[in-house]
Amino acid sequence: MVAGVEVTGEGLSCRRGDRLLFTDLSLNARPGTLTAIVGPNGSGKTSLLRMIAGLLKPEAGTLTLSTGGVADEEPATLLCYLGHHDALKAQMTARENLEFAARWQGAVRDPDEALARLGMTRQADLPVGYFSAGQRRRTAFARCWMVGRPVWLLDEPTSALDSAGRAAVIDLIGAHVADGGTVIAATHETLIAGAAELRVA
Amino acid sequence: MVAGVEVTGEGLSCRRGDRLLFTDLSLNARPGTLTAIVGPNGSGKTSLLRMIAGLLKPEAGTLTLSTGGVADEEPATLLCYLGHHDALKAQMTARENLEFAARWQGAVRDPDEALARLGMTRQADLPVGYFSAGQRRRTAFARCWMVGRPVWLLDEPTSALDSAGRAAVIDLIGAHVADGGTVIAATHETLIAGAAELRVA
Amino acid sequence: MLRFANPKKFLDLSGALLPWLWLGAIGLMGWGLYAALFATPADYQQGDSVRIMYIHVPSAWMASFIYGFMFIASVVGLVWKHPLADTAAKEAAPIGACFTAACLITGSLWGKPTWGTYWIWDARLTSVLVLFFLYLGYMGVWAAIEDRAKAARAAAILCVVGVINIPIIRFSVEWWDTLHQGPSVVRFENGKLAPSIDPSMLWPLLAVAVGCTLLFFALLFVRMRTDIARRRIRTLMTMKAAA
Amino acid sequence: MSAFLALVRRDLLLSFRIGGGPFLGLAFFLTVTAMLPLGVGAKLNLLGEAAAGFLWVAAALASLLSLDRLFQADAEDGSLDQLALGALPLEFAVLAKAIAHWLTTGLPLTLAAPVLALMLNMPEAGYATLTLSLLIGSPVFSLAGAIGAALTAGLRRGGLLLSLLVLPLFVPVVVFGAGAVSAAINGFEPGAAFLFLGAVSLFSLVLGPVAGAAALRIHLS
Amino acid sequence: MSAFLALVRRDLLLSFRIGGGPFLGLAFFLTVTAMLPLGVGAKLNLLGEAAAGFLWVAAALASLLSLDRLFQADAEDGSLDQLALGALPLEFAVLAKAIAHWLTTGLPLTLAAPVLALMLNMPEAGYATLTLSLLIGSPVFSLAGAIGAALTAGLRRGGLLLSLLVLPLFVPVVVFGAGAVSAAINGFEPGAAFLFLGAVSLFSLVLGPVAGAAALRIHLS
Ligand code: HEM
Ligand SMILES: Nc1ncnc2c1ncn2[C@@H]1O[C@H](COP(=O)(O)OP(=O)(O)OP(=O)(O)O)[C@@H](O)[C@H]1O
Ligand SMILES: Nc1ncnc2c1ncn2[C@@H]1O[C@H](COP(=O)(O)OP(=O)(O)OP(=O)(O)O)[C@@H](O)[C@H]1O
Ligand SMILES: [Mg+2]
Ligand SMILES: [Mg+2]
Repeated sequence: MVAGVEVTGEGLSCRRGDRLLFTDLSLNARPGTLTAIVGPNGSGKTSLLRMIAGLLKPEAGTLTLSTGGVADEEPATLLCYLGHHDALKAQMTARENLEFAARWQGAVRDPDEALARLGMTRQADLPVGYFSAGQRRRTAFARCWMVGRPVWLLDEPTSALDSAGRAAVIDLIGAHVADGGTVIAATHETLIAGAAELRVA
Repeated sequence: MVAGVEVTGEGLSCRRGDRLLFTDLSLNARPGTLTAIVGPNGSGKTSLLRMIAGLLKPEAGTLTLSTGGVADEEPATLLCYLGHHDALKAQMTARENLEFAARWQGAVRDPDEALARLGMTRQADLPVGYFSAGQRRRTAFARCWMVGRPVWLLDEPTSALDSAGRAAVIDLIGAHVADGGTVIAATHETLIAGAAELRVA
Repeated sequence: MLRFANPKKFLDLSGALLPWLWLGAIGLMGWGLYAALFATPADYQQGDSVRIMYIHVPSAWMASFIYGFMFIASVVGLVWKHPLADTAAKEAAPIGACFTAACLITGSLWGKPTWGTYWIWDARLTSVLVLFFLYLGYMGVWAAIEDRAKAARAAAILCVVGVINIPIIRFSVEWWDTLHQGPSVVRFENGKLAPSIDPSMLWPLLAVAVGCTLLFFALLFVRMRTDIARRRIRTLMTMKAAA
Repeated sequence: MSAFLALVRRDLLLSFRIGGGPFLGLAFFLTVTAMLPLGVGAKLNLLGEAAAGFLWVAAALASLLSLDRLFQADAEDGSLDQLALGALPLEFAVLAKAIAHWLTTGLPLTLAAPVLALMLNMPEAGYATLTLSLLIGSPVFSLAGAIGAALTAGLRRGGLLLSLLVLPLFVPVVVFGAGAVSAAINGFEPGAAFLFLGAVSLFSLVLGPVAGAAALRIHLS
Repeated sequence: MSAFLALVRRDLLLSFRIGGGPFLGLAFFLTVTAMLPLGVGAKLNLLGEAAAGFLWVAAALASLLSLDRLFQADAEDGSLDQLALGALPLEFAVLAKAIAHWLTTGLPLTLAAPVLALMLNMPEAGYATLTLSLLIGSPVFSLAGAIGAALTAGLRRGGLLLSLLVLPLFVPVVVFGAGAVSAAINGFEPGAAFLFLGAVSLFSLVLGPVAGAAALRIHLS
């Protein structure tokens, strides 16, 4: 059981350049739920996720991560973020990439187990530069699972994945949610039936 | 009506590192058809596409592009390739990117029209570095359509696209096929019902 | 040339030649060095340090010669896609690097008594150093690319491009005024090649030089045979793994 | 601490695998020392007097020209986001990356300095001072340089801005560093110059990470 | 032709937007010339004699240190594939990119050379020769350098290899270039050196694109 963290946003608005992507957006993601951010291309899904991760300042509004009703001081250490970019170093092997992440962000699970869960055992010692698009994505998701923080922010987690990879990812998301985790995912497809939908535009 | 180009491969095999990805693969893509390359992650779909594009040498086997039964001398100028990477320069605007491609590869259509077809008119003068994942993908596909060569090699053309973008892409693929073009696409989803399937592993 | 294309023929031929190569190399170098160290007189200016010449000059010649050999092998490999030529170029490089290093080391040891310094940035010295780097770079390309065919092509391109350094080494003494000796073993005189050092020094020098050449081919053949054997083992292992 | 060292290690590993790590730095300095006398003409005594100056300028240049990639690769592939979400504040990430940068540019030069000085015919009295001054002073190039690199990561005109920003920080270090060596050669005490270099180095040890992290945060959002 | 020019233009545009184009090159050379006298200690006459050598070495280094990115950015973002599928053979792509590289490194130096020479107190007799020799010789750094850049694009230890590979090609140019200027200063005719520089330049104009494209093709597959 992971610590239940609730993500609350109120009156959020986001500006990129001179354009307001969205205004007065509210969100509430409780522990044990999956929230899907939906909207057309360029509507601000990625921007919203980055905002929650603390990587982008909201133009207006407030964002809090709270455990048991108490707002957290260091939100950055409560969450993991899987962006469009896989954030893997092409010159390092999959295992080396994960081992570094385990050191830098801390980890609750073993890198090898994480890779195995996504069917990447055979490629663990290959430099990521040789990977196919799907293998890369699997490795990036494996990192997220390995780090195992309560809040997962996922930007199109299943892109480039084949059906087996997609099933594995959806499985692990489901398990995390069942375990009391909070998952917020931006996606163009249905990940888990019954996910709450948050429309950005 | 574009010149009908037939793509034929016989006994192809592909080696990456010391692994054989596939052996003795044959393919035949006739003008006016869409061939979908399917297979799990890392099975060699991208590699096959690059091989057809002439970017990767087959370990064994032959590949020919022929117009009206006559093998072509310069296959590189008959095809366009949309890879996993969008091949867009972040510091240039969408229009500048397309204008360069039009000069370098030649083009049968107008950059602005191509951007318009994919709903990117409003972003045409924004540097690609600011684009969302879907906007980038749209721009890359727009380049392919603008260049307008007979053979299209598409690697997951609809990845990161919303439903409108996907519809636009499938539409343009359909039109090209109807027009006598040859489309070979690697993908994890059904693009057009009735596409021939080529399984790589 | 192409008759020796397949490794089998090469293995047979090199196997038959190797004993003679070793014999010739050891014999010539043995006699040459003996004559150089004990039988020839010391130089009236340089004293005994002149004896370094019998190593220095042949290794300087070998450094260029082996590069030239690699150049030809690379061209053959590029044009005729001949795997044996690639192997030859690849295996020659470390030997060439060793001769170059020997030339640099003996040269700077010789420099101390004659010029009063181990090293100066003179054009010939620098261009030999650069040749040494070129060998290292060539070996580096082979080491950096895992795919053998790709590595062979890349290294061959590098070798072909780098060959311009050879005339530069040869003529650097004439183009730039330097401390280093001009060609003084053989010279063109009245349109004829004429030796310009005493025969008692010339013969041992030539013997060592020819001996070094034979030594090079002996080492090269051994290395190539090892490489061929190593690759065979690899193929067998992968076949076994696949089965 | 283990997180911090892990990042230093990662950057070193990457620099090894991409460029050959400290050996690239060494090759660069060897190149400089090989080309200089040839270009200048082997007027040995002339070279020797100026050697310390050359080496210091070369160190500054090598840092300057490799700094622009310090954060850029991480920014492009999304790693910067992950660095910002680590267990340590971003300041430590900047410090770790600057240290790794120094280990592959400043340190190899420092260690090779006596050999290079020998090759450039520098008077022997200056060897120790040269090495010591480089050891104390060259971290500034990586630490203060990190501020510029962070400010310009992903910005348009990054490279140009970078030179303009870090140059004023580099020049005094070069002047005092080379000054210390020529003082030692001429028989003076280089003490004051060492004090200055040490002070600047300590100052940039604090300022670099703090200002660098602040600059990166702007860029992230 | 229009395709060729389009690629030159694109690379220039990118270099402008990323690094300030030729101005980055200028800033670099100004930095060097500003630092050198400070580092060497203002022994002006000593500087003046060696000025041509410094400028030539600086030109070689500036090219060397920017060459490793020549094809790498294109290889990483997939643009290299598109370049290979153009209407022109890959040779022209290499040539166009080398030209753009020269326009942002070699050319600004050539144009600024008289000013820099003045700053370094070079005897006036050498100005014209310096400028002309740079104009003729500096393209080699970009053209021959492109071979090294293509050979090492995407390789492990690429950076280190690159320096090893291009150094042998650069050294003779530096020597002859600097030699020409010092000949002119001392009242000799620099004609032979010009001939050599011109020959090498023409040679690399052909060899660079051909060998560079061959090397790129290896990496593509
Ligand atoms: C590290 C220092 C040195 C290097 C790299 C070097 C390099 C070379 C090279 C490359 C050659 C062959 C030239 C050719 O093929 O035409 C050569 C030949 C020769 N070197 Fe050196 N050398 C060095 C030091 C010296 C010294 C100190 C001496 C004695 C004063 C010396 C005397 C000679 C002589 C007599 C020859 C034969 C010249 C000829 O007939 O071609 N070298 N050296
Ligand atoms: N400096 C800028 N000026 C103008 N617009 C900008 C700027 N930076 C970003 N944008 C715009 O902000 C939006 C970014 O949206 P974001 O990446 O959050 O979209 P998204 O919903 O994730 O889309 P996708 O489904 O394609 O991933 C885009 O429309 C982009 O054009
Ligand atoms: N040097 C190498 N050594 C070993 N394996 C390699 C090497 N380079 C590539 N590979 C392997 O080759 C395969 C590349 O496959 P490719 O990119 O064609 O897959 P794909 O079918 O397009 O997959 P995806 O659906 O994920 O895009 C991967 O399994 C990868 O691990
Ligand atoms: Mg997005
Ligand atoms: Mg793929």
